[in-house]
Order: sequence, then structure tokens, then C-alpha cells
Amino acid sequence: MSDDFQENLDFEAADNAAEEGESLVLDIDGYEGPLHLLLELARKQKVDLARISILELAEQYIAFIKTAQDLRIELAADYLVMASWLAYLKSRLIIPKDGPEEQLPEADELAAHLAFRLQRLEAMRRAASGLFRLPQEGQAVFKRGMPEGLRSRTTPLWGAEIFDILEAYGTSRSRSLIKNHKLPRPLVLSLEGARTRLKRAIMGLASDSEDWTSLDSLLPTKNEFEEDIPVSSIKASSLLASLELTKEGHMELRQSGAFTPIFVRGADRKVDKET
Amino acid sequence: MSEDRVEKAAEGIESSVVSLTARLQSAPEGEAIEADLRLLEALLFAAVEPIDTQTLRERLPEDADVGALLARLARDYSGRGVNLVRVADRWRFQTAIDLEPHLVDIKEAPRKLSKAALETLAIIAYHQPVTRAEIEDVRGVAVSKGTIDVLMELGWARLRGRRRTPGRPVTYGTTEAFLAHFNLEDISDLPGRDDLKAAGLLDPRLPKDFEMPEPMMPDALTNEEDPLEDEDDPNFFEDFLEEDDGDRA
Amino acid sequence: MSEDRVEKAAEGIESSVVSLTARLQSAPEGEAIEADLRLLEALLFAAVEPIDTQTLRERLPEDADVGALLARLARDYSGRGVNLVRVADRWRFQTAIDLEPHLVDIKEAPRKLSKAALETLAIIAYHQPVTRAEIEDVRGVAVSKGTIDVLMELGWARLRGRRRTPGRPVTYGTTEAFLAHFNLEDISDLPGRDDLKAAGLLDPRLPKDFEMPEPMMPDALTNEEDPLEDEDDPNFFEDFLEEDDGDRA
Repeated sequence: MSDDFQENLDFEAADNAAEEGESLVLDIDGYEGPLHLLLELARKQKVDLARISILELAEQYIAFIKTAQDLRIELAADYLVMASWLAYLKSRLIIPKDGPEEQLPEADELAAHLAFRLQRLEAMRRAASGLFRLPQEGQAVFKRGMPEGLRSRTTPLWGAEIFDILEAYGTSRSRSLIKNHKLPRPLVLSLEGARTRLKRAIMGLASDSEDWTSLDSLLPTKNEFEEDIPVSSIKASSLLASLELTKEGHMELRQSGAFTPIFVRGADRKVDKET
Repeated sequence: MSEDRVEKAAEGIESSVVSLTARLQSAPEGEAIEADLRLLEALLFAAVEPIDTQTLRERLPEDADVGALLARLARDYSGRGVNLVRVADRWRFQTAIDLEPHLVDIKEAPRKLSKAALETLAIIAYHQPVTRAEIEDVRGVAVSKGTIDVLMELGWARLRGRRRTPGRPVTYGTTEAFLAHFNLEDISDLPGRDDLKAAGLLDPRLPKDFEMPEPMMPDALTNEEDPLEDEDDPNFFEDFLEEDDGDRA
Repeated sequence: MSEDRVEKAAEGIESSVVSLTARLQSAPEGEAIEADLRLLEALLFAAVEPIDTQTLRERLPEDADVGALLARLARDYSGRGVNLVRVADRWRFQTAIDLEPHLVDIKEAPRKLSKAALETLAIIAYHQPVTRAEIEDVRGVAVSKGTIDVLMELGWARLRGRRRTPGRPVTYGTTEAFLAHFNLEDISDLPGRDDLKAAGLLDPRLPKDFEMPEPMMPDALTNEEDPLEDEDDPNFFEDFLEEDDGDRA
């Protein structure tokens, strides 16, 4: 696994590519950033990371970047920033220390810092590889394949307050009485029905008869219907129908006084009008 | 810097990896079992489905007597918390059947009753003795068996008897536990129509002639009720007798 | 170090087992302990995840000495094909490590993590709690959201909290599943952690005078112009102040 980290430093390939006139072979993407590139370069020095020569490293880095630029590879800005910073560091390291610039950070310290960062990154890489050499679940050791599982069942501890019950009762009663109040189909003789019946009954009377017939005798009997239609409804609808028929001139209607029986007769014959 | 700290740390990493791995390599303190048996055990343990003998044979050394090993392993595990069982010609480990209930951890969590249960309970309280059909009639909605069951399980509702009508439906009523839970001395302590109205719990649009029963909980059966003869449920029968006795006492 | 701990633990196990074995000899208590062992075994076999001692204690009879029972069970299984091990401060059964070569058929495809993800995982594990800016500082490069997302999806990394610094950046850490996956008892078991720490290689930030201009990702460079947003990145903020000081001097 640690070998993975050392791949991709393909100077040779880059050189070959340059000779052949091909650009863009240098795999700068192999390094995630300038620090990774520096780390690979440091490894190439084949000495302890603690003893790397920052000067040499800076030169190699700058040379590498230059090669990349010659190959017209698009370099991320941070590679260039690092290059210029290293160039600066290099100049500071070469120039004698004494002078008026004492406020500036010591070049040695900056170099040590860079070395530390490289060491820290290298350490993390080693740690990662160590981690993955541990016995892993599903690789070196295996968990039970068919665990039944430990279930946790929560049984509800049902609770309610007296208020809940009262409220529920109120809601339930109100709902059933108000919302669910369906009107029963009214048990009535419709006006339409009464009219048809009465017209037929009038026609049934002797056409030449001038006799008055009591309306009540023409009414349908209760047995005529499947349902129990109340007599009052039959009477009311029939009376209304008789008034309509009279108005239309199909029959005549007579009542001698309030609450006295009502009499009818056909009006298809020419008869004197009386009402 | 005299020594490369990275190298030193790397050595530390290396020795940790070794010691951590070694930790898992527990030397057998008890009796060591034969290698084939160990492998069989591991295979069956890690398998995601029951394995047939043929597959086991393929995965074990050629000379292994799989049948004998399986028998041995099954014997080793018989009586333990985990057993090696054979299901339809395949083998698998499973936790001992008698321990199954212990694998379920039952926790109690307070929960509010559903609206349906509350309404049903309220109707039983006010209208008892009441049949399911009557409850449905008052609610205007069907009442699922589960709803009444919940109330019975809670010990708040109970079967009282059977209504003396065609079909002899069961009648429901409330229990002493119901009174106790709701801090009622007597069922007649439940507020009546005017109280409910005053409290705004009854819809003001209810018709003037709206009636609601005075809640009563006659311990003895009413004239309209027959005793339950639910031999199906002996417990209940006993309860019923007991209560009856109590009455007489 | 972990080796000492292992040794200490081994001693503890030994004494627990000895005392338990003695008690097993006495008949009535012996039976109870056998029953507890069976249940413990079943619980550990049935569990999908490693179980902690507390949970086991809750599921076993009140008077059961869970520590001793675990020690006994671990010993019973040492040398078998399946071992009882402790990971992430919890217990679980798993196949014996030396059987690995024989279990290749059931091996899962190894998780191919990118180099970035590997490094990020190590940094999170060893430096936790760690902010994204700190991860980036170690790697010297921007860490894409996707990289951390991969680790979170694997269930290895998690959000821990927020750092009490300007911008209150989120901190990351590892999960118990991470420990369990790598067979670690706890974070201090991370390979070479002590050595890395001793070598100062786990220091999240450097002494002030060690600051150097950060060759950071282009995003951060453009941000340089806006000091308010620089607060997101404590390093940058400090740099900025320092440069300012230098100018004045």
C-alpha cells in the first residue's frame, strides 16, 4: 500500500515526451499539491526526511515546474506560488545572514518549517498505510453473517386524561349528529305522482257525467304504494295537483265551505263555469 | 536533527500494527480444537445464508469428513446459547429458540390513545352497557376490533354480557381500573350534558333535544343483558363469576 | 501503550475466570451462571453491531457479573474458529484472524479509497477533533467536500462539533464503526499514535514564528483580498496580522 504513494514520479516519461515533441505527458495531477510534489522530490533525495537539503529540494522543484511550463502544462496557481516562495527561500538561504533585515523570519526557520510539514505529511501517509494493514472487518475477520439482531420493542404505555375522554365524547357525538345527519328520503307522494294519478282518475269518470265526485274518493289507497306514505301527504299532494289541473282547465273543483269536503268533476265537456 | 523522527514514528506504527494484530491471535487457553472444525465453525458463522454440505465440502480441505465435523460441531453447540441447526439440508447457526424472547428488549413508552380509542372509550363510559353496533351508531364510524381490544388490554373496558336481542351481541362496560385511572369515584361523576356544553365540549349546533345518557355502571347485569357464556375465554368467565360473587357479598 | 493494556486486561480476565470457575463448582449458583453464559452468548451472537457492557448488563439478570461472564466466554472461545473480541469499547464475535487465508471466498471487495481520502482519514483519526482548515494545512492542499463525504458515507468520519475560534468551524472525528472496522479498542490504539505524538508530528499548528506564506488553493488566494472572509481560515488571519505588523515596524 505504501508503494502507491511513490508512483507517478515520471520524469523519464516526461523527458521522453519532450524529445518526441509531445506535450502534456507530465502527470502533474499525480500530486495533489505542491507539498505532495515536494515530498516526492525529497524522497528522491533518498535521505532521511530530517536531513533533506532544502536548497536542493527548492532547485529540483523549480526545475520541475520549469519543465512543466516548457511542456505548456497548465499549472495550478499554488504550484507557482510555491515555486516563487521556494525561490525566495533559496535566495535567503544563500545570502549571508547578517544585515539589516533582522525582522524577517530566519531563513533557517522557514526551511525547518517546510521540512516539518513534509515530515508531518509523510507521517500521515505512513499512518494511513499502517491503518490499512490492520486486520479489517470483512477482509481479515468476519462478523456474523446472519445476525438475528437485538430488537428493542417499545410497548406503548397508553395514557389519557379525563379531559381527553370528555373531549372525545363531545366530538364524537357532535360529529355523528351534525355531520352525519343524512336526511331520510322523505315518505311523501310527489306532486308529479299525485297529478298523474288524479288526471287518470278524472278521465275515468263518466265523461258525460255532470256529477260532482268527492276528491277523497279519487285518492289512491295506502296499499297502492310499497312504502308507507302518510295519508296527509297523499291528501296534500292530491289537492295541490287538483288545483293545478283546475287552473289548466282539465277539471273543476268545488267546496261549499271551510273544512267541508271538496268535490271535483271533469271539465273536458262544455259546462257552465262555477267555482 | 540527529534522527529522523518520521522513521522513528514509522517504526512505532509498524510495531503497533503487529501487536494489535497479535492481540486478535489469542492463543487457545482452553482445549484446542482441530483446524478443520475451527474453519467449519468460522464458515458457518460468517455465512450470510444457510450453507449446504456440498458447499462446505468445497471450502474445507479435501480429506475432511464434513458430515462428522458437522455432527461434532452441532453437539458442541447443543445446549449453548447458540445452536447449529439444519434447515432444509442447509446448516446455520442460530440463537437457541428458548432465548429468543430475551433478544427483544421491551421498553415502555408513554403514548396517548388514538382518537378512535378515546372516542370509543368515552362512548362505552357514557352509554354502558353498550354493544359494538351501538358504539358505531353513536360514532357514526365503524369501530375496529383492535380499538376495543386496546381498551380491554388496558383494563379500562370489559365485556359485561350479552344483549337480549337477535344476534345476542356482547355488551361492553368500563372497569374499576378505569375509574381509578381517571380519578372517578363513581361513573356518575362524569360530567353531564350541561357541563359538557358549558365547557364547550359539545357542539353548540347540536339540536335542542340532543340527549345523552347519564353514565351508569351497573355492576349487575341489566334486565336486557344475559350473562356471558364465553367458554372460549375461561379467564373472563372466572372474572365474571368473581364479580358476581362480589356483588352478593 | 497498548501492549501493557493488553497484558493488564489479560490478567484481569484470568482472575475473573478463576473466580467464576470456582463459583461454577457450587451447584445452584453454577446453574445460574451457565444460564447467564448462554444468554450472553446468544446476545453477542445475535447482535448486528458490537455491544457495550452497559447494554449487556441491562439485558442480563441483575445479579450477573457481566465482566466475569465476558471474560469466561472470551476464554471459552479462544482457540475456536470464532472469537469474542473487544472493539470500540464493545464486544463482538468475529472469525479467528488466522483463518483469513481460508476465508478468501467470502472476502468483501476491499474499499478502494483515493490517496486523498486515505490521507484525510488518517489526519482525521490522528488529529481529531480537527477542522477542515487543519486537514488542509497538513495536506497542503484543498480538501474537496467529496473526500470528507466519502468518509462520512463509509460511516468512518463524523462531525464532532465546532471549534471555538472565529467562524466556529466544524470539527471532524472518527466513529465507532471506524474503530470496529479496524479492530481498534479505542482511539489511543491507533498504530503508532504515541510515537507520532512524541515526535511532535501530531501538532495541529506550528509555533507562531514558523508561519510561512501558505501556498494555498486558488480559492483562498482570491479570498485574500477580503479580510472578513479570511476569518474562516485562522491561519490566513494570523498571517495577515503579522504582515501588517511587519510593515509598521
